[in-house]
Parts: sequence; structure tokens; C-alpha cells
Amino acid sequence: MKQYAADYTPQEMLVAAGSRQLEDNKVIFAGTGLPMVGITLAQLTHAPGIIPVFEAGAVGSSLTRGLPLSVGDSRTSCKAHYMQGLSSAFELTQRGFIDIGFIGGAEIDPYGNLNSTMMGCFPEEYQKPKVRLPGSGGAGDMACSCTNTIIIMAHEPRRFAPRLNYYTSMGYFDGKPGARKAAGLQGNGPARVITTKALMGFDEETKRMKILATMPGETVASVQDMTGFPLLVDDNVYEFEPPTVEEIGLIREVIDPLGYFVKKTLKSS
Amino acid sequence: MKQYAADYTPQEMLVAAGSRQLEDNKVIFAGTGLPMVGITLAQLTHAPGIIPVFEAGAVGSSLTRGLPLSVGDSRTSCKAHYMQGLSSAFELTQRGFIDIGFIGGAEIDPYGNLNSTMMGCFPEEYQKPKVRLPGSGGAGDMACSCTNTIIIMAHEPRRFAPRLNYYTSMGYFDGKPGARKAAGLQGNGPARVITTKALMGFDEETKRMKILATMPGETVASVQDMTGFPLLVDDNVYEFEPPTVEEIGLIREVIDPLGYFVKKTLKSS
Amino acid sequence: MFWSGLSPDDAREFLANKDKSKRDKRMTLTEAVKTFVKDGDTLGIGGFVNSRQPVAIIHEIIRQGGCNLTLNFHSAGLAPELLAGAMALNPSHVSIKRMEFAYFAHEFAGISSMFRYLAEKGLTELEDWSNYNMSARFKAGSIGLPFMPVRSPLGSDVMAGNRSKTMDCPFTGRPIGLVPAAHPNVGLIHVQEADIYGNCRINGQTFTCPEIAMASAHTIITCEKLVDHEIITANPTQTSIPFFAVDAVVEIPFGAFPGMCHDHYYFGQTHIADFKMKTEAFRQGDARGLEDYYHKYIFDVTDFDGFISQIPYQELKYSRQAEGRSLDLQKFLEVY
Amino acid sequence: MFWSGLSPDDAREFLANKDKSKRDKRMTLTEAVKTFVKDGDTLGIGGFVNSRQPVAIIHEIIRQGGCNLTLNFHSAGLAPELLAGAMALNPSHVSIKRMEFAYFAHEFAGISSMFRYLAEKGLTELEDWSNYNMSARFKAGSIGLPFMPVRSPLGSDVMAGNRSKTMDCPFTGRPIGLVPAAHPNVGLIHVQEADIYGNCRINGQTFTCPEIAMASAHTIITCEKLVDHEIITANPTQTSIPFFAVDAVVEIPFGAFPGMCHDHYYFGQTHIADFKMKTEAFRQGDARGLEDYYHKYIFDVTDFDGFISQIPYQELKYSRQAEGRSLDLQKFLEVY
Repeated sequence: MKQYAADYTPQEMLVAAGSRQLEDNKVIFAGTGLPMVGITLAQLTHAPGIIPVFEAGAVGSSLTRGLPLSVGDSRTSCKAHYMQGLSSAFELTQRGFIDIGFIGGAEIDPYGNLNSTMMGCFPEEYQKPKVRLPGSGGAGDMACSCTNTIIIMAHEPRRFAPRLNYYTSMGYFDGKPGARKAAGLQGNGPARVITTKALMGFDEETKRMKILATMPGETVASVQDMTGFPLLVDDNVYEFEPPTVEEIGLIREVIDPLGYFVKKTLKSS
Repeated sequence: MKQYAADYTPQEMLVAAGSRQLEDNKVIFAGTGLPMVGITLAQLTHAPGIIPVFEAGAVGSSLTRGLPLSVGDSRTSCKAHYMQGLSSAFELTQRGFIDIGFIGGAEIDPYGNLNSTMMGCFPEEYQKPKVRLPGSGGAGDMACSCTNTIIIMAHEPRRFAPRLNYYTSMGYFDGKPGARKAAGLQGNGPARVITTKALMGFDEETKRMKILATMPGETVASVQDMTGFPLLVDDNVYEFEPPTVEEIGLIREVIDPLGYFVKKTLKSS
Repeated sequence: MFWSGLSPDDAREFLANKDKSKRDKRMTLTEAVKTFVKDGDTLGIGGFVNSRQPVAIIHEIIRQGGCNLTLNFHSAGLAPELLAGAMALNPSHVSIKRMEFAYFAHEFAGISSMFRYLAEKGLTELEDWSNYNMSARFKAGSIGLPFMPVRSPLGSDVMAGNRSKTMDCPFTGRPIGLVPAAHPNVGLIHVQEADIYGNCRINGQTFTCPEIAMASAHTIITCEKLVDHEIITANPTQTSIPFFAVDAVVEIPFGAFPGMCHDHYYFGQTHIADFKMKTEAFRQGDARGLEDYYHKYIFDVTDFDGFISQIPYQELKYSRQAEGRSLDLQKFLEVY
Repeated sequence: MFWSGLSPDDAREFLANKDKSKRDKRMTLTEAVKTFVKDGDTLGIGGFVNSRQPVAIIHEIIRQGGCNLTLNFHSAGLAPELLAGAMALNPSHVSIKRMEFAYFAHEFAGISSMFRYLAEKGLTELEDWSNYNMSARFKAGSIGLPFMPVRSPLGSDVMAGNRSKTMDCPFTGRPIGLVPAAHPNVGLIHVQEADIYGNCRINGQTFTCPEIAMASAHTIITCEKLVDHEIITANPTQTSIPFFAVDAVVEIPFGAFPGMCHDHYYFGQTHIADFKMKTEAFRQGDARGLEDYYHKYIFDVTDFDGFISQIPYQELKYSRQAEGRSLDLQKFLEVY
């Protein structure tokens, strides 16, 4: 019998939800932070055959030396099968070796486009932005070229915006059919968005974001309340299973015991 | 006092002449066969600082395990400083790391263009050539992108043709000023042609082949006789110094003792 | 645009839908060739001239037969020459429809007589490239680009006669060449070491083998030696080909013989000279020697061990000794 | 077309005329920076985020001063942040005119406050690219191509806002991006091992360091350890940067600290957190801590040893122990 955890943070729920979306035996590009934690959790639970790929080039690693603090640090090389230069991960992705890109984002729109560059008007304020974020890194490349992408992020109204300040990582553009292909992209685009509030997908036709499941304690209405644009709702919307005792134990004790990426304190979202 | 060898073959003279054209401390691309022998001879005599580069990627090797039978064999890796994949040698060349490309050829025209592909009319007979040769290999790339090239070949009238059957490795095209640059090439083109009969350069203006020196026993007339197009003659044409005892000793006993590339039998050209 | 093998879009689609899991890929070479090599396929041939050529795989293809093949390689000797010889002897069993290549000869051992035979009789379609062009074509294929820019050999008949294009660089205004990606149906690669999943280590020069493996829809690996997976993970920077680019792993000692294999054996010079002599005799009208060669070493044996076991032990021993150190070649040749 | 650093044609010309001989290139870092780094230069920064960043070289540039610099990198934290901090403190001594980059932050340690400060005040020109774009730009530069084709991030504001171009592929008809080569005036690279000629070995991930070194007009190498030339020639496939791409070799142990260096030391997390806190305080109006930091660690010492000798021995020891094996981090942080 599955035992659900008695207490867990929204971030822990997020990681568990992310982990459960990952199919076994797939090649998965691990973005920095929560995606690394989610992949490791999946490897330790239902998907031991996952092949993680890190941005700086490590393929097939097992993070037995502890969670890397950077996708380029030496811990990503632990038990790796293959490790070439930085461009290697992008070249593998461009070729089609990566089944799933698992990435984060700062701002998202209804079509799964992401901003991780700036707040302010582009291009007018680009050289003097209101808030400057770190920039694309490799996420923009992965969003284009992985066969599918899964996005993991915190759910706040300002992060779910009808229009982005800047389009860093492309999802479904304006939702027009074939927009990705017309732009020259190869991957299928975002399959899932996982947040502290809900599991979402995209409507086949309109490519707009759609609630598939609500996180425990949330409702369609409470999710919509925290979202800066109208969400579609799947006909079979359901409540997501809470994290299990096993999942929470692995996150807290094995994968991220110091809470680098998954904060230990219980805080309300 | 320099001691000249009492007997030597035209091929041995050719190798010695080639070796003497190589400046110390230069990075030199070593084509298969005689160029490898010439470079090694130069390293063992006046130019110990030569840095040979082999087509399959070895840089800075010392051929202390014996002459490689192929520019891709393991002997080219002996004491190499750097060795990456096959494209590496071409990429180094394209970037400008190679001072001199030292290559052979089957057929040459007055402008230093080379054919190593076929005999017959191109393109009409390309799919059923009179004689099919091995093809470009890397020589065509080196002729384009090395800073300068030196060509080494046997001197026979049919090999020195006014027009080539096929243009494999580009020299000065039709001699028009700036033809190489206009085609997109980066290297300066052929500096020298060394044969069993003569040392030749190219006229500054017309880019036509010009006799700089005749090999021992040859004259301007005897060289011209063996050439299928009119050669220019330098104002200061001179007779080339014969090979020394040291040079011949090194070729025969150290560099190519089995005569893989430098035939041991004395034969008239 | 004509694409031999797969077009870039088809190659991407094929790979995206492929099972890339880490699983035991060991099988016999008979099974691997039967499963992955089909009539009409484009084959990407690894190695360089007569170094690390996939000779064992070629033997097996010849044994099973294969028609209307297209060969993609930069510089090669033994592998395409063995196929060319098989075609010359019996074109209904093995035939090469087309070659895209840069150099076809034995280097120190001279021209490839069977290549001359097929070419000069017009029996196969030719497309010449330079070595860098073919490397760049495999590179483009291996990294998912439809083409690579190249600066050579611009202005030559090589580029005038093949499918490359020349354009003005939109940044510098100067001419630049573009060579289309190569995506063979099957990559044929011999390496020194592989694990059961297909992670490969190549000692010495890698040539363009990693690119060919990663550009191809399927890749067959033969290796001198299967090694534990832990050897691979102990030093992942030395892995030349990742497992998810490989479909079959077969341990075949001497799998590149009589060509050389870095750290394992040097050229089987006597054997190459003998084969070369028989091909030249065929070109000049005497087929007997070559027929005998194919029967003895390929058709009358069931696998590559059957070929290697006919090579005199002294010759194998010498080729091992000559690799990686200097031997008195003259002396050997005198006493052998 | 605007080129920071050298244009492809100028870069080729410069290299063709350069002395590429194999000679002893050891010098002090003071001398190396004085010789090769000039006001107005474009600097190519090696490493990835806070791994193998050329921290020692950056300290020396800050000590000597450098104005109107352009920085080229993919993902970096400490190196550009140290320069940004120096500029914020005294723009007449150090100034960054322009940045071409993909990611500027500390990853686990959060955003780069000095970058935010400069950017949000509009004090420096920005040009965003993706990581793959910047890698491809250095790659193009390192292999003598004026551009590389890329398939990402097509359609984004990243490519809309920078100097990349999009064209229809002449082979497939589909859109493809072209990113221009990057040829910095000076490449700044920290490696684990180098010989006196400049042959470098990089352990673990090479990132884009070989490409940056080979694309740059000049390259300064700092290494954890100088090694005998024979160590290099014993295994040439492990050489990541060939000597003829290098102008200066300086042995600087801990040369990437407080960043990490594969096989040598893990992150100096305490030090990074302290620096990060001081930069954030500056951004919020309190310059004191940051001024002290620069004086104590950079301006009041003569070289990088002067910085490292101020790091508590326990911290250096821990960072060495934490590299390559699992330590009980919690316990360390409690007892330290």
C-alpha cells in the first residue's frame, strides 16, 4: 500500500509531480535546480532506466556523489557514460537524441513560451531593463530541439502572463498550427507544465495551456486565480496524488539533504 | 666541408630538395609519401623545430617508430602533442595554423593547379573516365587553406599539362590577379614546385610556373623538354646543390630503409 | 535535392522515434547484418584508408549479399575494395550503385584496382568530395544540421561536380561552400573497445567514426574487445561513441585485419600485397586468383574467425608486435 | 557587419603571420596580462558558470586595470561578476563596454548582483545569445569559418535581437540560423595541466575552452600544475589545446577559486556566498563590504597567491576533499 506523506512543502510536491511525469528509459535533458532533483527522484523510484543529460555534456550519470550545484560541475560527471564539450549536449539535442527536455522558467505565457532574460519592453528597454534576469543559458536551445519538453516552475500570477516581456525559450509561439515547424524548429514543444498548483498540458487545437490535474488542496478556481491568463480545463481534470512517504524521504534525506534546491522550510505558497 | 653523395637516384634528389625548402620552426602539413620523408629529413638536418601535421590529426609527431605507411596510421601519433579526429587537421588548416602544405600530385598545369582525380574529359567522361585516380583526399583542402603550399612530384611531360583533365587542388586558377581570393580561398597558393628535374616558383605577375634552379645534370632546355607547357626562367637561375652524403645516408638508412616511398634502385628518370 | 541515405528531416524523425534505452546490444555479426543492412541502403564506412576499416562487417555483407548499395566514406581502401571486388565477380550478389567519397586507394600499397575497374567501365555512379567535405558532411549529420560551411576546395571541379553549393557569406560577403549532411542508413564501425550497451572507446585517431555512428540511422559496432561497463564510466571523456548511437555490438578480434588497428595490430602487409596483386590481375583479365580469394576467405567460411584462422600465426604475431614499436622490418621480411 | 574582437579575415591574417614555433611560454601572470590585454580588447572567458573560471587572470586584469572591454562568454558567474564589481567601484580603472553572452549568474548561489546593477542602470551594452549560439560562435572562430549554422533558438527574441541571421536552407528549404564567428583578442583559460609550450590537458568537461583558445588572437593559460612535455606526448588524444594556440603559460594553483576545478577542488561555497552578499549589498546601496573585498583580495596584494593565502586553510582543504567524493556537507558547515 502506498503511504502518503503527512507533511510536505509545495516545492516537494512540485518535484514529486515532475518526477512522476518522466517515463522510464528515456533520455532526459536535466536543467539546473529542480529538474535535476526530479530526475534523480524518478531514477530512485519508478524509472531507474532514465538517461540524464547535463548541459555541460555529461550523459547517463548517476548522482551518487551528491546533487550538483551546477549543471557543469564535476558531480554531473559521476558514472557518466559519455562526456564531451559544452556544445555536445546541444548537438545531441539538435540531432534528436534527447526525448525530453526538463527545464525551468521565470515567466510563461498561455502557449508555453518562456522568458528568462528581462522584465521591461523589448526591444525598447532591452539595453536598460527594469529587471535583468540571467539570460537564456541552454534552456532556449532545449526548448527548440528536444523531442518534447516538460516545464517546471513556481505558480504565481505575475509569472503566468498573457504576453511575455521577452521570448527566450519558444513554446507554441502564437498558437498558430505549425508555427514551430515554420520557424525551423525540430522538437514538438512543451508537453507539460508542472507547478506548485497544477499539472497542465496544451490543447491539441489551440495550443493553449490546459489544466489536467490540480495539486492536493487546490481547485480549478484556485489555480485560475493564481494565473494571469485564462486556462482551459480538461474534461477529465483530477486531483493529483500527494507525495508518498518514500518520495519525501528520498528528497529530504538522499537527494537534496542540504536543501540547495528544495527548501526545507514549510511555507505557504 | 660539405660532402656530396657520389650516387643517388632522382627520387632521392627530389626528397633532399624538398627538405631544403622547409624553414625551421614552421608548422607543416605532411602529405603521404615523399612529403613525409622530406619533412623527416629536414627535422634530422637543418630544421629540428618543424612541427609536422598529419591528415588524420596528429600534430608535432616525431617518426621514431619508423615511417608511417599511411598518414592515418599509428606511427603518425608517435610523440604527437595533440591528436583529435580527422576533421581536426582540416579545421586547423582552415583557421590558419598551418604555415606550409607539402603535397604531391599526379598532373599539374602552369598555374600550379593539380589533378589527382581522373584522366578524360570533365564533366562528360566523369562517370566513365579513361583513367580513374584515387581522388582528392585531403590535398585539395590543403591546397586551398594552408598559408603556402609546396608541391613535390615526378617530372614527366604528360604530368605537366597546359590544361588539366580535372581540377582537384587549386593553385592560381587561370592566373588572374586575386583569383584565389575571389573564389573564397584563404591560403596564398603554391610557392614552390619541386621535381626530379628542377626547383620552380611562380611569377609574381602572371602566376605562371618559373624555373628557379635545375637539378644536377639538368639544364633549362632539358627541363623544358620534359614539360608540356612553356616555363618561365628566373633571371638568376642556378644549379641545385646535389644531395650530401649525410642526406642520402639518412634517407637510406634511417628514414626509409625499406624503400617504401624512396625507391632504392638507381633508375634513370 | 537528392539525398542518399536519409534526408535531414527524415533522419531526425527516425531518431526521435527510436528506442534509445540502455540495453544489451550484443548479437552475432550474421544477425546484425541481417537485421540492419538492406538492399538499396547507404552505408557509412568508418576508418581511414586501411586503418580501422570495418573489414569483418564487409566480409559478412559480402557473404549475405547486398545490392544497389551506396557507399559514403572519406578515404578508404580495403572496405570498399572488397565490396567492389565482390561486385566485379558477381554483380547479382553484391552491387555498388553509387559512391560518395574523397579517396579510394591503398596509399602505400598503391591504387585500388577494383575501383579503377568499376569506374573505368562506368559500372557505378561516382560523386567526388574532399576529405574535409566528407568529414563535414558526417559532422553535419551527427549534430543535426542540414549542412556545414567549408572553405575548401572552393573553385575546384570537385565542388563543381557534386551537390555542394557556394554562397556569399552574409557576414563577410566572401564566397563560402556548403556541403549537405550525410545520414547513412547504416554506419559500419570497428573500434578497440565497447561495452555491451554500445559505449565505444577508440584508441589513437578517431577519424570520423564518431560522426558516422551518430549520423547514421543504425550503427553496427565491431570491437577488438568487449569491456566492462565500469571501464567506460571510470573515464567518460574517453568514450568516443555514446551507447544511444549504437544498434549492435559484436566482439570480433582482428576485425580490421589486414588493415591496422591502433594499439592492437599493424598492417598485414603481405596479405594486402597478395590481395592487391589478385585485384590487379583481375583488372588485367585474370579472375582466377580473386575468385579463389573470395571463396577461401569469405564464401567458404561461416564467419570472420574462419578468415583469421587461415592467416599464418607468424603473420598475426608480427602485426601485433609491429604495432606500437619499431621492428626490423627488413629482417622480418627476409626470414618470413 | 560589426565584429567585436577580430573579423574572420583579420583573425586568419593575424594567425597566418604569427610565430607558431614550439618555445617556452612561461611568464608571470603580471607579465602575461601586461603583454596581451589592452584597453578596448574583446576577452573570451573560459569555464562554465563557476566551474574552471579564469579567476586568477581576472584578478590580475582588475589589478592592472582595463577599460572599454568587451566580454564574450556562454555561461559565467565569477569572472564577469568580478569585472562588473570593479567597474561599479571605479569605472575609470575597469570598464565593460559590451557583453556578448548567454547566461550571467551563479546558478546555485543565485543571480549576479553586479550584472543586474550594470544592466539595469544601462551602463554596458548587452547582446544576448543562447549557450549553443555562443559555443557555436567560438567553434566557428576556432575552425576558421565565418559562421556556424544552428537550429536554435530560432523564432526567439534572442535571435531577433542579436547579429545572427536566418536563411532558408538551400538543401531542405527550411529556415536555419547562422551565428557569426567570435574571435576574441585574448582568450582567458584556466586548465588543470599544461606543459611549458602551452599544450593543455583539461580534465572533466572541456566546456568551450579549446574553441575559445583556438579562436582568439592571443591566449593566456593558467594551470593548476605545469607538467613535463613527456606527459603530454604520452597520450596526445588527451591534449585539449595545442601549444600553437597559446601565448602564455602560468602555473597558478587554485587559479579558479572560489569556483571549482574538476579533480582539484570543489566550490568555495562560503567564499562565494560572502562575495555574493557583498555584491547584493552594493546593489542595494552599501558599497563598503565590496570595496573591502576588492582591496583585501585584489588591490592590496601583488598576485593571486596573495589572495589564496588569505583563504582559511580549512576551507581550501575542504574544497579539495569535496572534489571527487561525497562528503557530509551538513556536518562540515556545522563544524566549520
